[in-house]
Amino acid sequence: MIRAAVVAHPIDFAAMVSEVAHEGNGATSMFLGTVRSDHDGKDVTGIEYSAYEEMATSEMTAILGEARARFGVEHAAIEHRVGSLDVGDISIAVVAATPHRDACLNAVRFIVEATKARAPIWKLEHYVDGSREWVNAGSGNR
Amino acid sequence: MIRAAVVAHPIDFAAMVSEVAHEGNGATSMFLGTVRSDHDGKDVTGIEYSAYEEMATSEMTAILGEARARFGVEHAAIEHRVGSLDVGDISIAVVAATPHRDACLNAVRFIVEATKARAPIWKLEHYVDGSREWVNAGSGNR
Amino acid sequence: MTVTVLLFASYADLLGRTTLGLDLPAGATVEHVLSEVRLLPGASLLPPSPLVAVNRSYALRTTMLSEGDEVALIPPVAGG
Amino acid sequence: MTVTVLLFASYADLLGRTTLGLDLPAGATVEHVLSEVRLLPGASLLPPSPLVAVNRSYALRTTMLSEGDEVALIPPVAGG
Repeated sequence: MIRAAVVAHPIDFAAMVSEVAHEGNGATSMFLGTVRSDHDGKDVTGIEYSAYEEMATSEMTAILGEARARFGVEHAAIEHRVGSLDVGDISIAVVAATPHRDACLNAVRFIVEATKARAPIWKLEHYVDGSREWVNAGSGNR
Repeated sequence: MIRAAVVAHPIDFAAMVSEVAHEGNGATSMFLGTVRSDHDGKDVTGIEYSAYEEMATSEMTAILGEARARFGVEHAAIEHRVGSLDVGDISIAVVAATPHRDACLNAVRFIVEATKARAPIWKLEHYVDGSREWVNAGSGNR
Repeated sequence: MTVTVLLFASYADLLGRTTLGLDLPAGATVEHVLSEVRLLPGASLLPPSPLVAVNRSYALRTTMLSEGDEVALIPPVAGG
Repeated sequence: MTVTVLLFASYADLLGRTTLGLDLPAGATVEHVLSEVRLLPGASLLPPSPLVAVNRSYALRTTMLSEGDEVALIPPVAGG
């Protein structure tokens, strides 16, 4: 199974790990992105994530398909959250399970990087001083 | 915090993710090893893991220290389970959290590979036909 | 023909709207949509070559449009 | 001096035991321990150069031992 979703509720990463479990898999890899308390030296109070949801879902689904073709990953899931997130909240979760470890480690990195590069998702950071700013990918949010 | 342990109970990976959480971290990476239903074409019913526990703990603690030096990882944990595991059970969990994603992705891979290469831990596989065999690292268990 | 233009995030802020209906001549391309959008108040701050998606796939400026297409201007993405 | 030898996994199976006390001359090295272990029944199936740890750190065959040291023969590891 592969599954990609944009969600408006807190991400349950443990459920996603269960979802990719399969008795033929010996390795599971996961990545979580969380809201940090600072960005380029500014104190962050929260992030408002928004997305072009239908396209983000189809783009992430395509990325999972590419991961299957490149790494042989048959069990993978990705969820990206939208809405108002506080510091520490999970914004993205990627999980992949494979028979051996190299494939899932490589696949998770690929899926995370491709999603950050291609999925139409944006974040508006809120700072302690009350200001807000649209974050530009590449401006320190790796 | 860094923490390494050999445990005789089921591994609670969600608790480990909470353990490495810190408001300055924007990225968390995790690896789980699970018992597969087959090994080199033989049907596996379970694995008996054993360890030189004190040395495995100190070797894994040293590996986490090396990950800190190499990748700047301040929050990481590893647990390796011993005893009788069934297919699907988690044998090893590695989690690391860092401000940015590259460090934790690289660190988890390093910690997993170093642990497999250096920690004095062994596995006795039980097969459907009733036979048992000590698994030799490198013989297909990557 | 009619196409729907979607605006998101910083572009929606710049233009003060999230959607826009456009009536275009047959054979119009993404370039035509961009030309129309640039006539809107606030559009001077759009980058020279914004990313565009047609029907939820990234598209070129020369991509031909059809009746009912959904054309989205995609600000620099920042997911993750 | 006395050292404790620990055997694990396949080596414990081969030698039919998990621990062994050895009385060695002062200045003895890991090599001496290996020589003694090779006298045990079943030891012919040990590899020519097994990994050894002294006091929970990997050690060389030339590592000198002290009273009370814990010397472990480490079969090929297979954790993970």
